Amino acid sequence: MSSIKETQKNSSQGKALWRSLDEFADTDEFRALVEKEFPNHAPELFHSTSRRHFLKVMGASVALAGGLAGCRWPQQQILPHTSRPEGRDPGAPVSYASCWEQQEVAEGVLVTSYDGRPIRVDGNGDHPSHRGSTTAQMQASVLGMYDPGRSSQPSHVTADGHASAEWLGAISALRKAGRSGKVAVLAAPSSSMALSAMRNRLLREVADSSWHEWAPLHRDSERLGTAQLFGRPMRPVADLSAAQVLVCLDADPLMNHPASLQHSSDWAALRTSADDDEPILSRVWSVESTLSVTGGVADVRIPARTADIPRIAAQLAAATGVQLPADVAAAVASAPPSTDDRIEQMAADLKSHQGSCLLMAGDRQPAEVHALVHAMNVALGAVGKTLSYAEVAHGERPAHIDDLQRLADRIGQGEVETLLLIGVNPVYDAPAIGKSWKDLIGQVPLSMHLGLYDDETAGVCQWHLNQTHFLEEWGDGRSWDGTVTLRQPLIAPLYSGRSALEVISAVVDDEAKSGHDIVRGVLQPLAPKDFESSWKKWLHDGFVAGTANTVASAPDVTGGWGPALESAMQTVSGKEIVFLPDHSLFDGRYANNGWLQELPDPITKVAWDNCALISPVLGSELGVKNGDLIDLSVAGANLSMPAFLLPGQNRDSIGVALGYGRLISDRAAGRLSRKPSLYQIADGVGFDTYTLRDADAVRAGYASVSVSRGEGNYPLATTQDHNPVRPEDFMGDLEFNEEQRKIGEFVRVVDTGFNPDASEVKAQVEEAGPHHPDLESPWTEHKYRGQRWAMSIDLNVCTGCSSCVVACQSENNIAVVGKDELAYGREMHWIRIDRYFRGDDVENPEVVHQPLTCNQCENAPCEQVCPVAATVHNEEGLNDMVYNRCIGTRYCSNNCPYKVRRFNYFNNTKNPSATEQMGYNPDVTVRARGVMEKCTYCVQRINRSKIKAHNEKRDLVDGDVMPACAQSCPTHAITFGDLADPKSQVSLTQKSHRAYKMLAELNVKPRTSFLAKLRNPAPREEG
Amino acid sequence: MIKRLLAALSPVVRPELTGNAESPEVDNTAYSPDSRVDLITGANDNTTITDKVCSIVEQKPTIGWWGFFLLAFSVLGLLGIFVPFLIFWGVGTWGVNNPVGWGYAIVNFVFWVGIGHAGTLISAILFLFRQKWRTSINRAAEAMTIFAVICAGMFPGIHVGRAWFAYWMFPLPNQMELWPNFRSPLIWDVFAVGTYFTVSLLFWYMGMIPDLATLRDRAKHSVRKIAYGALSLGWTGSNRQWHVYERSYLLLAALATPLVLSVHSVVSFDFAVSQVPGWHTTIFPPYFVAGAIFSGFAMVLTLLVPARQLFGLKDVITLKHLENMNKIIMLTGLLVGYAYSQEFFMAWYGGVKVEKFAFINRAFGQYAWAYWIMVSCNVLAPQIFWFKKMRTNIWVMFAVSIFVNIGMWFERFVITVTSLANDYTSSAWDYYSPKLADVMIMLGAFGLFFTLFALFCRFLPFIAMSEVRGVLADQAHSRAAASARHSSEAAADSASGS
Amino acid sequence: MSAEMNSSVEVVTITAETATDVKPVLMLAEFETADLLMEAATRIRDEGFKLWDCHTPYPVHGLDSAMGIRPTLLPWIVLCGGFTGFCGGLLMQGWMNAVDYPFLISGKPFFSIPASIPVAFELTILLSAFGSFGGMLALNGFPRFYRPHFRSDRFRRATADRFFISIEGRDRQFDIGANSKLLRELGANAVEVIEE
Amino acid sequence: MSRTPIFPPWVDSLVKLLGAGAGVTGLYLVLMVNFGASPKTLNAGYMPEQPVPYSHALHVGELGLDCRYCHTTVERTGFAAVPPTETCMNCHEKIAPNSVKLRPVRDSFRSGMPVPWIKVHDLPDHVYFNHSAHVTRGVSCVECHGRVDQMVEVEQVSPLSMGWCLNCHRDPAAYLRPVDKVTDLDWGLERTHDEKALAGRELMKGLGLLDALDQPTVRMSLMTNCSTCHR
Repeated sequence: MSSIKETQKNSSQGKALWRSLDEFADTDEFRALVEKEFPNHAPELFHSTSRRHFLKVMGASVALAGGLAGCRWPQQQILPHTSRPEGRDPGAPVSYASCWEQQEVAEGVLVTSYDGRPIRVDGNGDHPSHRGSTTAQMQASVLGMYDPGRSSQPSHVTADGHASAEWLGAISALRKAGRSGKVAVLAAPSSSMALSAMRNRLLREVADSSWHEWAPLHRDSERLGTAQLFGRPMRPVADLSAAQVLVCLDADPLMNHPASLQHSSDWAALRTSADDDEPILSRVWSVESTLSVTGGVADVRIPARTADIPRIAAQLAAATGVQLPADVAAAVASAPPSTDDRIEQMAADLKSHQGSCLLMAGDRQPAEVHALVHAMNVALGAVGKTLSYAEVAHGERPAHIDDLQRLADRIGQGEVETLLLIGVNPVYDAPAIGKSWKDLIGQVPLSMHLGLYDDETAGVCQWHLNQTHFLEEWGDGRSWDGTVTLRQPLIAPLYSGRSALEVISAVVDDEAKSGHDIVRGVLQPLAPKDFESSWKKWLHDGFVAGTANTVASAPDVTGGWGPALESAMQTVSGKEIVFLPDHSLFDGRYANNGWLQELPDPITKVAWDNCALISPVLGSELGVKNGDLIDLSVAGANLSMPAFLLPGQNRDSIGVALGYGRLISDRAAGRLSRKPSLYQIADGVGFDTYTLRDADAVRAGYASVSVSRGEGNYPLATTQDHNPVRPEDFMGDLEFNEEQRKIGEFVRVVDTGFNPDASEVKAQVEEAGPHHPDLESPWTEHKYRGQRWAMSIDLNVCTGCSSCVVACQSENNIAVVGKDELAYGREMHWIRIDRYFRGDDVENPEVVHQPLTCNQCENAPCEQVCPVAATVHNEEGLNDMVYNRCIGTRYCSNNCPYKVRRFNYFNNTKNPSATEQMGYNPDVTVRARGVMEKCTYCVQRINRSKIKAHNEKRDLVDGDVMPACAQSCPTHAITFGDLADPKSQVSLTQKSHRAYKMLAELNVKPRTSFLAKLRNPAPREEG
Repeated sequence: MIKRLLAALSPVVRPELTGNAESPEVDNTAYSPDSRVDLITGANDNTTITDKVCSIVEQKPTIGWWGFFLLAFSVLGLLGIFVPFLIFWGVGTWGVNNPVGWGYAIVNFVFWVGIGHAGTLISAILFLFRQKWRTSINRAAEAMTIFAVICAGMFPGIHVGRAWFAYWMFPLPNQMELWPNFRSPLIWDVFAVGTYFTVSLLFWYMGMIPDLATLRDRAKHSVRKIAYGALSLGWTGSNRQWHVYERSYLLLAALATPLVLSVHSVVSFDFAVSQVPGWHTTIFPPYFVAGAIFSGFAMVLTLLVPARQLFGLKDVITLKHLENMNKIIMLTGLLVGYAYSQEFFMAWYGGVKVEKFAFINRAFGQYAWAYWIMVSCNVLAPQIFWFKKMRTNIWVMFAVSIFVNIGMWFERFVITVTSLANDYTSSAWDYYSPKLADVMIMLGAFGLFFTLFALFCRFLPFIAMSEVRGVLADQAHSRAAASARHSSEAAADSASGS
Repeated sequence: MSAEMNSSVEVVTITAETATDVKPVLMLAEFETADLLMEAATRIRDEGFKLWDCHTPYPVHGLDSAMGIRPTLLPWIVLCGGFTGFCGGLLMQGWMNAVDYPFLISGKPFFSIPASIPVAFELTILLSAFGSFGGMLALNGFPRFYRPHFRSDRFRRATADRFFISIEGRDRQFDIGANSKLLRELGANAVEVIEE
Repeated sequence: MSRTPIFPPWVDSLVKLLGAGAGVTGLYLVLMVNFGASPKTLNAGYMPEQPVPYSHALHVGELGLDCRYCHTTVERTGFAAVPPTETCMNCHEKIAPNSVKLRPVRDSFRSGMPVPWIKVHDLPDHVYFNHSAHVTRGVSCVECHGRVDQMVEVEQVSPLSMGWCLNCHRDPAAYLRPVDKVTDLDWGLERTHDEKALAGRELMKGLGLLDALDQPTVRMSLMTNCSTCHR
C-alpha cells in the first residue's frame, strides 16, 4: 500500500500508462522472479492433459503435402447431389437471415453456409435495430452448434438405472403428461411469439398446468421500475447517437445489454463526430463497483459500491430537480455528503445538456433506481430525443425469483405431476428456495429436461431430451425495439434434436407439429396480403418490417414511487459481493465453447477462469496478489477462489463472474457407446459462484460478504502481463519505465473537451510520438502499382469487447490451445487486444484498448530473415504467409517488433470430430504443427472479391473487401480498404489528424494506422 | 571397480593403468634470455616420442578410458530418447513460446560453434605465426573442433518446427521451382558452418596422414594394417611428397584463418542483422569471435589437462603449453569483458529507449541471475591468471576452464533469451523457462562430444608426431649451438687468462 | 626372396616371391641423422641423379634446396578453386533470387552485393580448400597403396626415426655396385636393393 | 630384411576402377531422382477406375456435348461441379434405359445416394485453384485436362505441380484463347507455340495483363504471388 502512494508521488506529473498492477504496485512478484531461476514451470516433459484434451477437441488436420512431391496422397471421392437444389453451386458460400436470442431479445443475424454447412454468423445489416455487427457470443454460436460435447440423444433414467431412449418414447411420454395434466413448465424467458402462443395453448388445454420462467440474469428491475413510474412496464429504447452526456448507473450498455450492438455503434457515432467540421465529443459518466466495458471507455468513472448507487441516484435526482416524496427528499438531505464531489458535476452536466443527455441504470440495481433514472430522463427532456419506449410482451408476469417461488410452492403442495424444464438449468444457476432444486425436482413424479447439454439439471431429471441449436430450428423472436425477427434452420438437426416449440407441441398435440408449421401459423396474421409472398420476403430479409412496438407518445409519470425507495437508500456498510455476467460465458450457457473459454476477458485478460475481482487496496490489506486464493462467505455459503487485483475496483466491493464451474456430463454417450466423454471441456473450469448467490442476492443485486485470505495459490492464464518485468524496482520511478516501454507512443490519448480542436489534437498526437530523423532506405524501395491494402484502427471507439478476436478465429480456423498452453504464452489468436491502464490513481484508472494484429509492414522485418522465403510480400503490399513453405525456424516471430506472429508448437488440429471439421472455413488452410501463422488481412476474402469482380469484368470498389474483424466490430473501429484509391474510407482515416503508426521509427512502414483516443474528462478542481 | 575407475580417472599417474611410463612434471615456463626453453622436456627423441604417442593407440584401452567412454556414451543416449520425442510431438516439448521463439537449441548451437573455433585457430593461425608450441596440442584441438561442430550442426536441424523439411534451406532444384532466400542470415549460417566443418575436417585429416603412416608401419594386427594403410594413402615420407604436402598445408592454414573469423561473424549476424533490441548491435562479429576463441581454448584445457595425465604426456604437453593457453584465455576474457561494457556504453550513447532498456533489463531484469553468472565466469574468473603461480597450477587452470565453459554458455543464453523476452511491445513480454527436453538434449550433446573425443583418443594419433619431431630437431640444433657458444667462450676465457 | 652378398659392398637384395625375371626397381639407403642425409642428398643431386628421393619422418628444412626440388604449382590450382567459388556464389544467388524466382522481401532489392557476400565468401574458401587438398592428392599421386619401398622392413622406420635415400631402377645412372658404394661413403649404415 | 607389403600392386588399379564406378553410380542416382521422383512421372497418367464407365470420348468427342452442359458451375465458382445424377437421367431415362453399365446411375437416382466418382485431378489442400478465374479469362480446359474429348476414361495428363502451374502463371500468352473457344478442346491446336504466344499477347492486353507497350501490368505480377494460390 505504502508503495502505491509512493509511485503515485513519483509519477504525479503527467499521466503514466501501465499494463498491470504487478507493474504498478510493489508486490513481491518481481523480486521473486529475479531470485527464482526458472519460476512457475517445474520442467515438465509431457504437455498437460488439458492441452492434449484440446488436440482432440479442436480442429481438423490437413496434411501439408508441400514437400512430398510425388507420393500419391489418399484417394478422394466426389459425391455430387443426385438432384441439385435450385441456385446451389457446390463450394460457393450462401448467406441466410436468421435470429439469435439472449435475454429474451432477438438479434438479426446473417449466417454464411458452404454446401449446407453454416460456418459464420454475421450481423444482419438490413435489420432495423441492428448495424450489421456481431458480438463474440453470436459468432461463437457456430462452434456451439458443431460442439461434439452437445447431448446427442434423449436419455431416460428409470428407477432401475439407465436405459436407452428414443424420441418416440419421449414424445409419447410428453403427450401422456399433457393428457393427465398437472404439467408445470419451467422455461427460459423468450420473446418468441410462437412460443408464447404455444404457452397459452398449454395453459389453456392442459389441466392444472402452470408456466414459470427463470433466467439467472434477467432485466426484471427495469420492467418493474418503469411499471412503478409509468403505471405499466416499458422497455427503454436508447439512442446514444444523440446522448452528448450519458450517465450509466451500474449500467453497461456497450457490452452486457441486449441492445449492446446498437448502443455501441450509436455511441461510436458521437465519438467519431469529433473529427467533423463542428466536432462534438460525447461525455460518458459511469458509476459502478467493478470496471465494466462501458466503465472502461467512460470519460469520468466513479467507483462506487453497488449498494451505494441507489443513494447516489436519489442525490442525482434531487440535484436534477425531480420531485421526490418528502421522506426520500429528507433522507437525501440528511444522507451523508456524497462519497464523490462529482455527483454535483454530473448533475450540472446533465442540466446543461437538456434533451441531449441520457441516464441508464443497470439490471443489478433495484426497481426503485430505474424509476428514479426514468424520472430524471423525463425531467431532463431525454424522452423523445435520446430515449423512446417500447411495449413489453406480457409484462404483467412476476419477477423471475418470485416465479421460482411459485413453482417451488406448487411442487411443495404436490400440484405438479410433470415438470418440464425447457432450456433452463436451475440445479446449476437458480438459488435454493427452501430446498435446493435438486431436491425440488426430485419431488416431482415425472421430470423432463430439454436442453443442448446433458447438464447439471439433466442429471437429476428422469428424462433428458436433446434440444436443437438455434441454427437447426425454426422460430422467431422480437428485437429490442420489438421488430419481429425470423429464425430458419441452416442445417438439419445434427443429433436429431427437437426445438422447444416442437416439444410443447408434443405435449398439447396428438400429432406433434413441426416448428416450421407452428411458426408459420403464428405469424400468418402479420401478413398484410397473400401470406406466401410476404413469408418469402420475411425469410429473405430475416424480419417483418414495421413491427417495432414503440410507444407513440411519451408516457406520463404517475409518480408511484416504490415503497422500497427509502430503504434502498439505507445501505448497510461493509464489504459487498456483486455477481457479474461473464464477458464470454454470460450466465454459463456458453461454458462448453472453446472459442469463448479461450477469449481473454476484455478487462482482466484472464481466460479459462473466473476470479474474485478485488481492489488493489483490499489486496494489500489481505496481503494477496493475483492468483492467491481468498475465502468468500455469504450467508453461510463459502467459496475459495483466486483473487485478481483489478485497478478501478471499489475497495469495499468484490466482483465475481457467473457461469463457471460447470459439470456437463455425457451420460447418454457414456452409457450407450462407452465413448470417453472428453468433449465436455467446461467441466471443472473456474469456480461456481452461483453457490454464493441466494435468493436475496438475486433480488438485491448484491450481497454482503466476509472475505479473508485463503490457503494457497491458483494459476491464472492471461494473455498479457505473463510475467511482469518491474524495472522501476531498480530504475526509479514509473515514468522512466514508461519512456522505456514506449507504451505512451503505442497508445496515444488526448484529453479534450466537448468540442476538441483538430489542430490541437494533431499537435498532441505527434508530440506523443518518438523524435527521429527522416527515414530513408539505403536502396530504392519497391513501388506498389496496384491496390495497396491497408487498415486503420480507431482507438477512440474501441471498447475492447473482443468481438473481432472471435470473428478472426472463426474466419481463419484458428486453433484453441487450452489453458496450460495459454499460460505458457502460446496463444494462437491473430488479434491481440492490448489493455493498458492510464493515470496515477490505482483505484480509478482510465483504460485504453489497442487491438494489435499483423501491420503488414511494407519493409517487413519478418520476411528478410526467413531462410526459405515462406513469408514474402505480394504486389498489393500484403505480407503473405505461406504455411506450406514454412519450416518453422520462428525467426520471423523473433524479428517482428509487434510480436503478432503465432506458432503451432504442437499439432493443435488433431483428430477432430466429424462435426468440428464441418465448422471449418474451407477458404483457409488449416495449419499443421511446426508452422508459423498470422493475420493475413483476410486474404481469402480479398481474393474471392477480386475473382468475383474480374469475372464480372469490373474493378473492385471500396467496401468490396471487408475483413472478418472489421465486419464484426460493433463500433466500426476498424476500416479496411485500398490506399491507392484516394477516396476510399481507409485513405481518409489514415489522413486523419488523429492517425499515427506504431513503431514507425523502425522504418518498417506498417500498413495499419491507429487513430488516437480522445477523452472528454470533467475538469476537476484541485484540492 | 568404482574405486579403481575413479583412481584411473584421477590425475595421479598410475603407469599400470595408463600403460605409459612415468612422465614427470617439469617446469619449463621459466624465461631465460640466452637459451630458448625446451618445448619438449625430458630425454625425448624421435624414437621415444613415436613410442609414447603410438602406444596410446596400440595398447589395450585403460580402465580410465573405458570409464570415461561408457559415461559419455550413456549420456549420449539421452539424445536417442529425446530427439525422436521432439520430432514426434513438436517443438512445444521445449520451453519456447511467444515471444521467446529461440531457446536452448540456438543457445547450444552458438555455444558449440564457439567451442569449435579453438582447434582451427590453433592449427591455422598459430601455424602462420610459426608458434612451435602449437604442435603438441593442435591435433587434439582440431579433433575437438570437428566434434564440436558436429554437435552444433545438429541443433539447427532439430530446432525447426518441421525438421523433415529442413533440407529446403539448401539450394536444391525441386518441383516447386523455389530457392532459398539468400538475404536470410540462416542461409549464411548453412554455408558458413558447412564450409567450416568441411575445411576443418580436411585440415585435420591432412595433418594426420604422416602419423597414420607411422601407425601403419608399426601395426601388428592386419585390420589395423589395412585401416591405417588405407587412411595414410600410401605415404612414404618422401621429400617430394613433403614438399607438396607442406605447401598444401600452408595454403589450407591461410584459408582457414579468415574462415574461422568469418564463421562466428556469420553466426553473430543471426542476431546482429535482426532488429531485436539487444541483438541489433554492430559490435557482435568481433565480440563473438573473441568469445569463440575464449571458450574454445577453455574447452581444449578442459580436455588436455586430464588427458596429458592419463596418457602420460606431461613432457609433450608441458606446463609451457598450458601457460600459453592460459595467457590467451586471459586476453580473450578481457576482450569479451570489454565487449560487455561497450554494449552498455553504446546503449547509453545511442540514446535509443528500447536499446537502453534492453541492456538495463539484461543486467537487472528478470534474467539478472544469468547475466551475473556470465560476468563472473567470463570476466572475473580468468583474472586469476595474472599470477604466474595460478597460471601454471594444474588445478586452478582446470577449474577456470570449467568456469569459462559455463560462463560462455550463459553468454549465449543471456543474448538469445533476455533480448527476446522483453523487446519492443511490452504487452507481449513473457518469461522463458526450459522444459525437461531442453535440458536433456543439451546434456546429450555433451555426451556426443565426449564420446567422439574418447574414440579419437583411442584410435587416432593424439599428438602430431611428425611435427613434434621437427620441434625436437630444432631443439637439438639450438642446444648444440648454445653448447658450442659456451665452449668457444670458455676457450676464449682460458686463452685470455694465460 | 633371396638375400645374397654383393662382392664389393654389403648390399641386401630383396626380391618379390611371385616375380619371374626380376630386375632391381629401387635402392634404399638408411641414414642415422638428418644432417648425414642432407649432405648425401646434396651429393646425389650433384651426381646428376633424376629419379631419386629422400624419406624423412618429418619435413627437414633445407632438404628441398639440397635436393633441388622446383616449387609446386599447387597455389595456382587453389587460386582457380577460389575464383570459381566466388563467381559461382555470386551468380548462383543472383540467378536464384533475382532472375529465376524473384521474391519481394522486406522491400529490399532482389539482388544486392552486400547481402551476397557471406555466401560468396564461404564458397570461395570451400572451393579453394578442395583445390588445395585435391591438388595435394593429385600431385602426390595419392592414393597409391603399393610402393616397392614397403617391401623393406627397415623402411618401417622412415616414418619414425630413420632417414632414407631411394634411387629408382629406372634412373639412367642406376648401378647397384657404384651407387651402393657411393651411398656407403656418404654414411649410409645400410643399403638395400628391391627387385621385382 | 624384407616384409610383405599390406597392399599388393593390383590394389591400386582396383581402387581406380572403384573410384570410376562410384562416380558413375552417383550420376545415375542424381538422374534417377531428378526424373523418377518428378510429379511428371509420378502423377501424370493417373487413371483410376470409375464406378460408371462414363466415356468423355463418346459424349463430348462423338456426340459433341459442351463441357458446361454437365460442369455447369465452372464459369461461376471455383469448382467445376460434377453433375448431379439427374443430369445423366435427363437423357438416360430414354437412352439405354436398362444398360447394365448405367445401373449405378439409376440406383443413385432412385435411392438419392450419390454416385461415388473417384477424384482424378486432386490438388493438395493448401492450394486454392479457382476454375471460374481461369475459364472466364480464356484458359481452355484442354490446357490442364488435356484432350478429355478423346478420353474413354479420364486420365491426369499434366503433373499439376507448382512448377508446372508457374510455367503458365509467369507467361500465359501461349495458353490463352478467345473466351468463347474455351470449351472447344480441339481449337487451334495446329498452331505452333510461337503463333499461340503471338495471339496470346493480344488477349493478355484485353485482360489487362499487358499494357499498351506490352509491359506486364500489376495484375500480371500478381499472378506469381504466393497468396494467389496459397491462403
